[in-house]
Amino acid sequence: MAQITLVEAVNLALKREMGNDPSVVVLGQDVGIDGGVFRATLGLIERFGRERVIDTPLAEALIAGMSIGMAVEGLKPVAEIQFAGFAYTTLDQMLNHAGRMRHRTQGRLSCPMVLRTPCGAGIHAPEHHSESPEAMFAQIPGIRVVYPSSPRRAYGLLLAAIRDPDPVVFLEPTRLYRLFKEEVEDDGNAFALDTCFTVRDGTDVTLVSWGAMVHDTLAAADDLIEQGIAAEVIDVATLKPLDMDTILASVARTGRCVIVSEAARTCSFASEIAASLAEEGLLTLLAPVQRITGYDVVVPLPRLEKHYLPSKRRIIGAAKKALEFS
Amino acid sequence: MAQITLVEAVNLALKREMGNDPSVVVLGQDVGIDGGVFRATLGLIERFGRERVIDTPLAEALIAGMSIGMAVEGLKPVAEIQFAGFAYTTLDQMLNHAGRMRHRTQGRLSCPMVLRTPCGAGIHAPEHHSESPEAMFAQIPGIRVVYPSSPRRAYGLLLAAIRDPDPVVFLEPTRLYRLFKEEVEDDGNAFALDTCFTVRDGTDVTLVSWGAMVHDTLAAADDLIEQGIAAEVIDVATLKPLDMDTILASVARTGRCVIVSEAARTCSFASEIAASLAEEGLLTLLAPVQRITGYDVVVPLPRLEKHYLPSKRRIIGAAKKALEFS
Amino acid sequence: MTVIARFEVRHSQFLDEHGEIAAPLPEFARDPQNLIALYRWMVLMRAYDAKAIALQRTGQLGTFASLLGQEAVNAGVGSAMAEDDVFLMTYRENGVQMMRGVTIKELFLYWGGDERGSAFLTPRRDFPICITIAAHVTHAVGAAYAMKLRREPRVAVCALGDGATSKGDFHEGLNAAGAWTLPVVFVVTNNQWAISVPRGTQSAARTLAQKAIAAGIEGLQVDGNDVIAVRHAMDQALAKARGGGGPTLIEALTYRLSDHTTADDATRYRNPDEVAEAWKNEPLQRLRTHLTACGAWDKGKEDALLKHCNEKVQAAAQAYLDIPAPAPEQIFDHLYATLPAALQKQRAEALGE
Amino acid sequence: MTVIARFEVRHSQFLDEHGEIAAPLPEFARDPQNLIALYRWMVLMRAYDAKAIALQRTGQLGTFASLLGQEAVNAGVGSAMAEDDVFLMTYRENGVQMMRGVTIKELFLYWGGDERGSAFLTPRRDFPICITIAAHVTHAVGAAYAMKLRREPRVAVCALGDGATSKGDFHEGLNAAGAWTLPVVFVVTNNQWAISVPRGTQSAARTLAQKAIAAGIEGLQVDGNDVIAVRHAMDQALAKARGGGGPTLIEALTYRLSDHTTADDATRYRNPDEVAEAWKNEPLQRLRTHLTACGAWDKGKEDALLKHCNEKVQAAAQAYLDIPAPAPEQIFDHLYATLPAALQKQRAEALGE
Ligand SMILES: Cc1ncc(C[n+]2csc(CCOP(=O)(O)OP(=O)(O)O)c2C)c(N)n1
Ligand SMILES: Cc1ncc(C[n+]2csc(CCOP(=O)(O)OP(=O)(O)O)c2C)c(N)n1
Ligand SMILES: [Mg+2]
Ligand SMILES: [Mg+2]
Repeated sequence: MAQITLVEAVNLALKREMGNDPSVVVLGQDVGIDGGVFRATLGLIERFGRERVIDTPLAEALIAGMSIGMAVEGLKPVAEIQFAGFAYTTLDQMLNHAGRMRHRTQGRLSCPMVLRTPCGAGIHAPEHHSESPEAMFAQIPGIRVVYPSSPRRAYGLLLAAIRDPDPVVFLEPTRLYRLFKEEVEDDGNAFALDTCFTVRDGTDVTLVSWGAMVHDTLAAADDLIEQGIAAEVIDVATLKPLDMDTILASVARTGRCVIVSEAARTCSFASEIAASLAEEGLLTLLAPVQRITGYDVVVPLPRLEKHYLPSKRRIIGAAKKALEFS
Repeated sequence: MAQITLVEAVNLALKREMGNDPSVVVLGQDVGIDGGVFRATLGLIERFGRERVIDTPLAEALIAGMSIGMAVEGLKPVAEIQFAGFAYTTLDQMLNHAGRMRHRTQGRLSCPMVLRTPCGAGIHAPEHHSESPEAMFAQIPGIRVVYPSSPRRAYGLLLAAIRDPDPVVFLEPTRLYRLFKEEVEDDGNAFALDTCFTVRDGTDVTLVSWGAMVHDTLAAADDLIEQGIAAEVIDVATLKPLDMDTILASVARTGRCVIVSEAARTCSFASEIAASLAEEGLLTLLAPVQRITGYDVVVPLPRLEKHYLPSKRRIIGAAKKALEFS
Repeated sequence: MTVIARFEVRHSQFLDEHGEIAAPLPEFARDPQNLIALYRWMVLMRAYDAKAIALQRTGQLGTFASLLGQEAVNAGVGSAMAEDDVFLMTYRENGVQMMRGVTIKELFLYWGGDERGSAFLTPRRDFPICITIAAHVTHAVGAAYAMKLRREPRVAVCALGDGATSKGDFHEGLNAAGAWTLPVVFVVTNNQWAISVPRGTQSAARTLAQKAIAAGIEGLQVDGNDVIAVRHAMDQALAKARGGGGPTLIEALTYRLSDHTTADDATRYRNPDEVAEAWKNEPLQRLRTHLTACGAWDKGKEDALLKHCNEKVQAAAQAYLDIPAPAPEQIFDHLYATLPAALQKQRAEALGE
Repeated sequence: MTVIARFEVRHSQFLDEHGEIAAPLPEFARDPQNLIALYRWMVLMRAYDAKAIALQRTGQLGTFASLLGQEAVNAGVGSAMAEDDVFLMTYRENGVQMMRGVTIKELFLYWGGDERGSAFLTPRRDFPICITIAAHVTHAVGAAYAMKLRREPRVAVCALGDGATSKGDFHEGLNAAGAWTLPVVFVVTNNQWAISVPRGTQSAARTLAQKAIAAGIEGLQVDGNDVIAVRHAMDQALAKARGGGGPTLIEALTYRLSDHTTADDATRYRNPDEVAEAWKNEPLQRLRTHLTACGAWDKGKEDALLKHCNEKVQAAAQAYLDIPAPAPEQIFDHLYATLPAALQKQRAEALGE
């Protein structure tokens, strides 16, 4: 077992599955000899050749659309969109075609593809390189949205995504790509695609998060415990379909919930969870739900991005506020 | 004062504002001699000429992108996307450019454009012609989203949208285009772009809706009153920025809220409102919030669409259920 | 200024609009029986089209897009393709679909607003009708990539309209097909109109065939009302693709004799003289003239064929009308391979209604 | 088969890579003073570029995209445009921006991750740098439409890369510009690479100039390391556009001598021999050779110029570093003309932090 980073775990899962299954192909901009701008596809072209590791022309709608064509024709394409800010041009294909192929043909055809893209702010990147588009994808019927926050989860969930018979959007937190290492066994075991991870147990308040913010949330939980507050932390990870049961069960115990996400607030995935709580968990809530999210502004350029990202302080403040109600 | 339909009201506002302001231009597919597939732009080309009423090539990203270019250069483009199902390819331009132009240049440039598109199911249209994409647009910082549900509101809100100095996405419910007429005075008066309309007063439960579903909601309220239940009905109409105050004030009085929308549920605008209630209105809620929405499925082809659209029965059921709590 | 590249666009026609031979016929067209086979399909398409419009006008079908006038393009494409090639189409290629094995009943189901109309098993791997213009061009590229990767002698054939050539996906797909020398044939059915927008408003390009030059691939124009020209160009393009020679773009010049769809009224924007002129050029008459001149066709055969086609279409219509409505919960079917728990709840909600 | 259309792509060069005159010089280039003015800009661009990279390497600037090797394209475009034309650019046209009045301090601000870097007032109507590849091609079409509608003798100039020509927006914009005969000039800076993807992988088209044929507009190729060729082609294209003659696409052949950005390491994917070869062809040397041969330039002038440019860039860097950080609440500024109530709450939330 090796200690590896999240981006290495992505790479490991890709290698594993390309080795297992000759129908898996990888495509995108610079995924070949360059190994991807984040090196997620490093070494693949040497091992699996130019035909299965495909540098595409600079065209994201093409990347999504041809993945659909490949998937319908029996391949299992894993497409990389270089940054999430360039993924909006794939929405049309994902929504109007990928998510519909199976239903539209009543099961005659299907679309087992994965669309991977690095997401999120906090790496001092230029404009359009810090986006969090999970809610746009999560709106699409017929697809799955996955967003791991650790090397192990990245490995197990990416294997699951590639093996899944339906289209999966796989979001990778750039801020965590190299932030820390974890032991990941290359055992080929896939995780379930519809179960949240409870990453810390607690009884006082439920903190729900996904992607890079899981780490700030865990850090907040560390601080809170020192102040005598035991926070339960849930990493949603598989956003769509959403495992609301795990969240509801936790909130039933704690009575309090703070949802932490860096995406702008309006119609975000944080809103979705808060809405489900208002609908299904209201009677167990002892305090208002709080969304600690990015503001409804353009993700700022590097100089101000830290003022946009939810801070540990905001998370702690929200948890404490939740506990003021009784 | 004339009795006119919603689509005629759109047409009236376009005529009015093109007459008022020579910088207003209309562009889109078939908006010229054909007058638009729904006839929203009827008669404009005859009155204002081919240079201001522009039949574009078949390219939606172009329509959005060139509108941005026009707006920055001082025109006020009002673009039509033929059906909302073809508007997903405009998201990239609206999010990465329209919504950012002013902020990105710190006020040096701006983007006063309107993107109009017919929305919603219920007219037995082919695939992709019945979409409800309001939440995708509502996620975008820097833009406004407006969705009228009556001829009068369509007229006043469209005038406001065209005059607004920032980009506005203007969604028009096809199901209501010709469903009923209303007296609309062509007085050139614009409505405010950030105030919900309380279209029916009531004390027992708050029903919140927008677009075509406002009418089913009103019909449900009619039935409810016969059963002794007084529902307050709010037409959100200006979705983004959202006037949550009006909704919160109503729910503070009724203690109960049902949100009715035909869009698929996950990360929908219904979720946004429910989330805000969970956050800001929890202490006034006497019953769980309910989202009566489309299911998280592909909008069905005509033969099954009625099973997808929230029915009056479902709305009534939800209102009654809300009242069972005490 | 040095000239560093030169390009030409060629046009091909074998039967002119009077049914006269304009160029030496290709091999297959020298046997009238082959042409009669094509003609029979074209007549069936027209009968189908008329029936579909009749059903729509009487409220028994949803919005329908007629292929009137485009029978030669359909027959040329449909007859040239091999069974295990893959077809990616718009709403105006029902003729090709029929020839590939989709039943007329299934086509009516589709236009009747029933998903089961795209559930046809023959041709097993053909894509469903693509309504969002040009999106399927990129699907064709992906499908062709898969074929090439697996070293299969198969071809993806992608049909689209003149309007579709203005769209970004068209360009992205064409360019990629060229870059990878993929086995794909793009058929641009230039019927002169995209709803109310005439071909000249769509682009300043003199021909649509020349769009291929941007992608570095071969482009040519054919008389799309001459089934021999369409079929011949398809034969060559398919052979080239199968042999590893890469993509071809074929612009087939024809005319949309009908309204855009049954929801459209073309008299609002189109000169009736232009339509009358176009009728003189329609594809069935010209082929019939030629076959008659060859002595291979006569009034008796024509009448029998019309009767046969009408009966066939009528029977299909009846079979369509007899199919029970789909169950409401079908809206949840096949959305995922296995319905996720979250959706099972919603399905129960819907059934509870 | 009849040939129905023919096209040619031409290439132009005035100064070859040895600084020798390859074709009779256009009028403006016969006066060495004009060329010296261009040369001075090119040297300033190179000094700026070196400073930006130094700032980035020392943690004082964000990711930076170098224009090393592309100075001639920048100078040719920047010098040809009129003040009230509009420029729409990528991240690799900082040279044009300088020539149009954007200060070096503002450019550093931009790359320093500060929105105020796009708030420049001169040139008032130029668009901000477009990072999403090719999206600005459609903006250029809209801007040009506005100019044409108002009968202004202005032109929109849109610069993009070789990689950008694969994108749908490029095609949609180009086609529309042709359809409406708009006053717009597209400059495709073909620097042979799109990050790690070489030009040949991007498209099977022999030239990128021929992409214009698909749109029915004029396309030509110039030696992009020959500032005279770039400037001359721009002069002609701008005059044509101003005169109502419509759009032109200019492919400028050059080479990206640097890494893609400071976040990239081109040695991973690019042969050093190719880069060494390209250095022989770089644009400053060739112009200097020519000017020296004309007797208009010498070592003394060169040294003085280098000193001047370095000082200028140094002063700008200092001015940039001295600017106080923006206030946190700036993230809410100018999002809308007037901040909506809903956002005022969020702003208060942020300030409360
Ligand atoms: C992306 C997209 N935009 C708009 C439409 C609406 N629409 C349907 S058909 C059509 C015209 C298509 O013209 P063309 O490609 O020439 O095909 P034809 O209808 O002539 O066969 C339009 C604009 C659509 N279906 N998809
Ligand atoms: C739509 C989009 N996709 C991907 C990227 C990431 N990216 C930035 S630059 C670049 C390559 C651009 O190549 P080219 O157009 O040749 O311009 P150059 O960098 O050579 O100047 C890519 C893929 C982007 N900025 N926008
Ligand atoms: Mg057409
Ligand atoms: Mg390049």
